[in-house]
Formats: sequence, C-alpha cells, structure tokens
Amino acid sequence: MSVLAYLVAVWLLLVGIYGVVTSRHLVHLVTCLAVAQASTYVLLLAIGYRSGAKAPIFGDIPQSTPVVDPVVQALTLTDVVVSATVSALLLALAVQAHKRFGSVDPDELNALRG
Amino acid sequence: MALASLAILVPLCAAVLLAATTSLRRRRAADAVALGAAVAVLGLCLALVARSSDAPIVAWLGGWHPRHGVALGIDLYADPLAAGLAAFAALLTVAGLVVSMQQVDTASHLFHALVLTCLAGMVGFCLAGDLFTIFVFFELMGVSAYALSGFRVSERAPLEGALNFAITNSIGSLLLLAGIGLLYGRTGALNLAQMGVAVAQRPPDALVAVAFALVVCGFFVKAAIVPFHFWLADAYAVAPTSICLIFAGALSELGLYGVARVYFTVFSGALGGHEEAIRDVLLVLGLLTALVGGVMCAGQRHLKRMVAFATVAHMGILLCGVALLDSAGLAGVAVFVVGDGLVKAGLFVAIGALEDRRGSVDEHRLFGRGRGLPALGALFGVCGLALAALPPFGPFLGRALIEDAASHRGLDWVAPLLVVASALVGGAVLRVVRTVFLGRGAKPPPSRSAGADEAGEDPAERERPARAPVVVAFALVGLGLAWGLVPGLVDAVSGATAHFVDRPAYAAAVLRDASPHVPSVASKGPGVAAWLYGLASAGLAVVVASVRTVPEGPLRELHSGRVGDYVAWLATGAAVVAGVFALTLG
Amino acid sequence: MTALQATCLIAVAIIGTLVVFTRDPLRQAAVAGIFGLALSALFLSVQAPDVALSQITVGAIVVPVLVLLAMAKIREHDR
Amino acid sequence: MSRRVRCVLALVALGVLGATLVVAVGDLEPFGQYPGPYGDVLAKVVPGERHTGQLVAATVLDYRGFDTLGEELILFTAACGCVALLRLRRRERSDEPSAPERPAPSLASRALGGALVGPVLVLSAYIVIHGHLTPGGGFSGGVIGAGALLLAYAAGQRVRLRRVGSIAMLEASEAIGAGGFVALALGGLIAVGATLQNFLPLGTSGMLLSAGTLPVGNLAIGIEVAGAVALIVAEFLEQALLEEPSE
Repeated sequence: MSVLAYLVAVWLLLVGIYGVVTSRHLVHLVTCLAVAQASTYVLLLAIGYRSGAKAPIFGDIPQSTPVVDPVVQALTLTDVVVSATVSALLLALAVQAHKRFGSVDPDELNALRG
Repeated sequence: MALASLAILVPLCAAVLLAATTSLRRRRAADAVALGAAVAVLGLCLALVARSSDAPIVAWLGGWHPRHGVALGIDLYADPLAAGLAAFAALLTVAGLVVSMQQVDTASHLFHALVLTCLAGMVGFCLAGDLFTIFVFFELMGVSAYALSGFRVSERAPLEGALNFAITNSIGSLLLLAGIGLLYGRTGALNLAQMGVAVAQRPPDALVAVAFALVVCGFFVKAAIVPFHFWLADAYAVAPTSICLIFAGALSELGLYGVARVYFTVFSGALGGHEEAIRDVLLVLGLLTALVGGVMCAGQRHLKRMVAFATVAHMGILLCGVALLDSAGLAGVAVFVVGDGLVKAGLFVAIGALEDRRGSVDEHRLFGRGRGLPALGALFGVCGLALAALPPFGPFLGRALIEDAASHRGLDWVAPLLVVASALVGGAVLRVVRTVFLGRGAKPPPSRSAGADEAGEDPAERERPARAPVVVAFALVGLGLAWGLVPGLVDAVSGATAHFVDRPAYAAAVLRDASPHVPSVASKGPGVAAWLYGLASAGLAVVVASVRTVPEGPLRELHSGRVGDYVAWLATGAAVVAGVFALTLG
Repeated sequence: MTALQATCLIAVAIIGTLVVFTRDPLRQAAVAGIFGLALSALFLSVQAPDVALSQITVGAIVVPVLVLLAMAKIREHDR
Repeated sequence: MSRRVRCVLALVALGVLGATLVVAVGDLEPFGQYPGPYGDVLAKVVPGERHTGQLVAATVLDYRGFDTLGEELILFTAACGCVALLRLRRRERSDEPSAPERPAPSLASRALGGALVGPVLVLSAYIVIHGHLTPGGGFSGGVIGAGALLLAYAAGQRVRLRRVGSIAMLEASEAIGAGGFVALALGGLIAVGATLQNFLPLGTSGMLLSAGTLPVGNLAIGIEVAGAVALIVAEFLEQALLEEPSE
C-alpha cells in the first residue's frame, strides 16, 4: 500500500503519453497531455505527505502540530498554473490549425516533412 | 548582487510595459523599448561576467540565507560561464530585434513582449541556483518560444511546427519535473548545492539513477538530441528569421547547459564512480546526433531547414564535449557554442535577406538566381567553411578543444566522426553557394515543392529590401570568425569551466558563504592533430558540396512531421536512457 | 494511508484512464472535468487545500471551458 | 512510420519506462513519511518571521517567491501568446458580418447573470485578500474573478466582444497585475537591498493587514490572473462566435 500513490502517478504519466501518441484529434491530445501533467501533481503531493499531519496552515491549530510539507504544495500550485497555460496555448494552436488545414487529426497536418 | 536579479527583472518590466500598451500600436516605440531592454540585459550580463571572474556571485532572493546548510529561499548563482551564456543569449536577442525591425510580420507589441519574456527565461535559466527555479524559467522560455514559432498564424507550416514544438517540449518538461520530484523525495531540498550534498551521502540507487535520467531527458528534448530532436527542424524552419537566430544560437544550447549544470552540482558526487557508464551513453547519443543531423542537413533543399539540421548536428558535437564530463571538454563546448552560434545566427539572417530579395528559400527554385548577389554569396561561402571548422575561426577552435579533450581521455575515434558531421554541414552550405550563387551543376527540374510550405515570409510587401539585416549578418559572422582569434580566450574559458565542474567549491559558495576563487588556468591551444582535422573537414566539405545529393536512406521517412511519431521516439529515448542508467548506475 | 486516500487514488487512476480512452473530445471534456474534481478530492485528502482549490478552478472549470470553446469553433467550421 | 508500428513502439517504450519508474519510486520513502528537512524548517520559522500561519502562502509569495514571479510571467506570456495566435487577420475582421443579429438573451438569463456577478466578485475578492490567512489566494481568487468578469459579459450580452476597449482593458489588467508583482520584487531590492524581500510592516499574525508583502503579492496575482484568464477565455469566445468568412 505504501507505494500506491507513487504507482498511480507513474500510471497517469504512462497512460497520458500513450494518449498523446495515439491521439487522432488535437483537442483530445491536449487533454491527454493534461492527464500526464496531473501525474506530477500526484507525485509531488504524495512525496510531501506525512501520515496524520495537518494541512500547513496554522490558524486554527497550534504551532506544535505536525504538518505536511508546504513546499510540495507550493511547487504543485506553480505546476497547475504552468500546465493550464500550456493547454491554453496548445488549444489556440489547434483552433488555428483547424482553420488552415481543415483537420484536427495530427497525422493529417502535412506542411512539414523530411 | 543586484545585477543578477536585475538581468531578469528588466526584460520582464519591459515586456509588461509593452503588453500594457498593445492598443497604442506604436511600432517604433515598441522597437526602442525592446531593444533598450535587451541591450540593458546584455550590459548587466557582461558586468556579471566581469564581476564574477574572480569569485562567483551568489544572490539570495528575499534575503533568505541558508541556515545550518538548509536553503530556505532561492539563490541566483553567477559564475563566468553562466553569466557568459546569459550574455550570449542577450546578444543574439539584440541581433534578432534589430533584424525584426525590418519585418512586416512582426509588427506587434506582443511580438516584442514575447521576445523579452523568452530572454528573461533564458537568463533566469542560466543563473538559477535552484532546481525548481530552473524548471520554471525553462518553461518561461519554452512557452514564449512556442508562441513565437507559431507567430505567423496565417500560414500552415508555422502552426504545425509550433504544435510539434509545444507538445514534444511539454512532455520533456514533464520528465524533468518528474525527475525533480524524485530528487526532492530523496533529498528534501531544491537548492542545487544542498541537493548535491544530500545525494552524495548515500551510495547511488535506482532512484538517483532514474531521476538523473529523467532530468537529462527533459533537457535533451530542448537540446534536440537524437531521438528527442524531431521537432526542432519543424519549429526552427518556420519561425520568423529574427527568432530563428535566437533559437538556433542559444535556446537549444541552454538544454545542454542544463545537463552540465545539474550534473556538476547535484550528481557528480554520487555518480562520480560511474563516470565511464554515463560518458559512454552520452557519447553514443552525441555522435548519433551529430551524424543524423549532418546527413539530414546535407539532404535539405529548404535553406532554413538545412540550418535547423545543422543545429542538430552541432548539438551532437556539443554533447560529445559535455559527455567527457571534465573541464577541458566543457571549455571546448563553451567556445564552440559562441563561435558556432554566431555563425549560424548570421547564416539565418543571410537566408532571410536572400528570401527578401528572391522570394524563396528553396534551393532548387533559387538555382542560379543568386548570381546578382555576390556579397551574400561570399557570406554563405565563409559560413560554410567556418561551419566545416576551417582553422583558425571560432567553430574550429571549439571543436578542436573538444577533440583534444577526447583524445586526452583515449577516445581517439571521436574526432574523425566529428569531422564527418562538420563536413556534411559545411558541405551543404557550400553546395548552396555552388547552385544558388554560382549556378553550377545540373539545373534541377521544376518539381514538387520542398519539405516545408513554400510561402515563406511574404517578400512582395516591400519594393526595396532592407539593408540592415545584411549588415547584422556580416557582423554576426565576423564576430563568430574573430572569436577563434581572441587572445587569452582559451585560458579564461578553461578557468571558468574548471570552476564550473568543482562541486565542493560550488557548495561552499552557496551554503557556507565562502568565495572560492575562479582558478586561472594556463592551457595550450589546439594541437597539431586538431588543426589537421580542421583542414580535413573543410576539404571534405568542399567534396560534399560538389556532390549532387547525399543519400539519406530511410532517415528522411522518420522525420514524418507527425507529432505522434515524435512522441513515440521521445518515449523510446527516455526508456533507453532511464533503463540503461537504472541498470548501470543503480 | 487512509481508506479515503486509497479510494481517491484509485478513482483518479481509473478516471484518468477513462479520459485518455474517451476519444470524442466533447465527451472527453466532461470526463476531464470529473477527473479534475477527483484530483481535487485527492488533494484535500492529503491535506493540500490550497492546491485543491486551484485544481477545482483550473482543472474542473477553466480548461474544460476552453476545450468546449475550441470545439465549438472547430465544429462550426466543419459544418 | 505506420500507426500500428508507432503504437507498438510506444507501448514497448512506455513499458520499459514504466518498469524503471516503478523501481525508482520503490526507493522513495514510503507514502506518509516525508523526510524533510525543507518543509519542516519552514514550518518552524515562518510564523515568527512572516507573522502568518499560512505556510503555503509564505512559501509561494516569499521564500520561493521567485518561482511565483516566473509562474505569473508564464501565465502572462501564455495570455500574450493566445492573443497573438488567435488574433484575427485584418481580412477576417473586416469580413465579419457587419450586423450579426444574434438572438438576444432572455431577460431571465440576463437577470440571473447580473445578480450573480456581485456575489462572485465578492467571493473572489474575499479569497484574494485572505490568501495569507486561509487556503486560496491570488491564483484561485483571480480565476474566480475572471469568472465574474465573464458573467458580467454574458449578462450584458453585447456579443460584439471586440467593442473597442474590453480586450484592451483585460490586457492592461493582466499587465498591471504582472507588473505589480515585478514591482514588488523590485521594491524589496530598492527598499531593503534584496529582490523580493519584505519591506512592509509585518503586523499581528492573523489580522487582515499583516504579513507584510504577502497580501500585496496576492492582490497583484489576483489582478493578473483575473485579467489573463478572462483574456484567454474572451479570445476563445470570440473565435467561437466569429462567423468564418468562406475561404
């Protein structure tokens, strides 16, 4: 059980990348990428977790209480924003690609080859 | 102390200012603000190089100095090598902005803002002393670069190039971040120096080996190392010229800088006993990249794509230098990055100028049409010879130092292979001189359009092509040639790299506030063998230039333009690197 | 590991897989929204309320809305 | 490479990669046993040094504030990038049907939208300004604020989004927010000598006006995020509503 969280993170990474490789629709591809990115959130938060500890916000709890690691949460917050911005940018490209190519199948974009 | 953070904050301020005033549409003002900011960054970085030439500068952001060996905050670490690379990125950005002043398709405040955020990302990436900060600035330059490469949205090729670029590089940063997560789980630290101390406390296991592999693969995607490289030609060949030169001259090189920085601060202690295994893997990948890039380069008729593959080939040569994992190899890499980057940047600008005048970047369509442009033709010729490492110019000096460092380690077989790669690249450029500017050889039949969309940058909008880009091209190439002749260069760079590879000194400077001296090294220049190799590759390049086509075999088919294929290759590369490292290092 | 955490983890793994194998982008946007919610629940269960809040606003709302708008554009164009 | 070959290659590669990753995570500390020291040291020093119990906010905005600066600039860059990529070419815009008589939204939906704007805006502001006390902060609050802006737009339903000004206003707001955070970083440099260092009075822990620069940072982020997210969504919305000229 003690590695379940890590295994879930690994699984999300693999399945997300598999989705990207096999995708036939750019919008679908972007969402698959988001799944792969979610794996890093799970990995980071799992690493910083401490059994029985409280959220790292002393306000309603005394300062001697053990808390989970605030650093991984800060990292994950940054990561969430970065992933979302990349998704937005990719979707913008997908919309334009559809206008120019008339297709959203990544295999049918064929301006570049060789 | 303030210099380092100002070098990052100044371009950000200017970018914000430009974005806030988009609706004003003042082209000249935007040019001036962006150029001013880039010049300021260049000045700040050069000042950093000068200030750090004795001892590195450590700046603790927020004033949070480490306590009891634990870093609470984030530091910026400027040593001559890091600051020098940042200055080089700023120099190319200045050149790019000057070139873009003449282009119609970059007339937007947003373009300038994106160039400046990209610059801030590159400078921050060079100076960051914290692994997660490295990731953040890696992403900042990445996101700016995706948008810039797709900036000409009205054409098809830039869109496809930008998509391939963004998707593959996002997966690269995913691998990098996963590696950072694993390392944080082991060390409970993000500061490079502190991580290095913590990692070295235990014998390396699979966790450290795989984390290293993931970080390296993440950087390899940006550095376009085979088989992570497929996106590069798609993206670089379609971006506006002013952007191409920044990308090809600095952006990819930063990927390898990341590998070296992280290895020599975090891993060299723990994995030092396995240097041989790491060296073998990196050397194989480097040589593969150099040769694949060279063959593909020689097979291109789309000129920008040709230079893009030249970039791939040269990233392979650079990786060979990094793979030696010592100060001498890195000194060669540092010299090569600047010399080669300047020449390639100049070549990109020259191609842009040719396109302005003749409306195409396709070698076959341009056949013989460059006859009226002797200056440009001469410039192409000089670039071709310099890229083929003709002594004594900048690219030669860098490659020679790498070759000497390799043979010093008993790896005498590396140099001949690098000669072949350089000759293919230089030969391809010289062939363009033969066909386009001299009109020699068989005239190609009018055939299908080249690999990428032929539309290119619209030449019809201007009656008189601008002169400024030609001047910039000559200046860049001139600087690249002169780089090899700077007196005392090799000594200065060797001192900087000797400090760069010194992990204990780095840790002492960061965690214990010591100020280790950057050593002064008296090194000898390239040996006789290296001169002969340089002459040989220049001669071989002339031979390659006279051949009609270079057979590429099935290689061309692999560069299919399909992002699914690219990601599959990326996963394969990551699996191989991670698997080999897990088996040999863990 | 608590039962709640284990449940959330398994739910995230299953729904994540479903997201990838839902090939129709519109339906996928809905599944992705649920995936975002499941992730938020997981984050709450590992005592990360800040991240959970960000994840709800971004993963379950903003990105799916962008996907729907992108699809609206693409669909209209197809017609 | 055919799709079939590609699929097989990817499956094999991901299998190998997965196996090595599984081996690697096996060497991590078991779940629930975070070894420290970074987070533990922060938990010890933050309440005294920053007068706040919100460790995550203190980490995000101060101790690792430079990362957040980079993150905000990434968001800013992405918004600029989306505008640049989705911007309409001149031809497209002039071909836009001059009077696209869209069905006016029903009174009920307008009233509902209008009625919601206020509360959502208040919620957003609340989350932003309490960011140094409770979960949430500039980012979550800012996204909700963007929601309020879009609701206001939906309630107004003047579909001509590009009515001069609205996009420019969003652009300015995201730039001002991002600029605010950069200015905060510079402020520390000018006032006390280190980039991002606190230069405001720390106040009493738990009060709304406390923790020095943290609430200011949250406010800047809130404005930036609200502007950037609203801008991105607005650009997509405009794309979706634009009648494509037949090409």
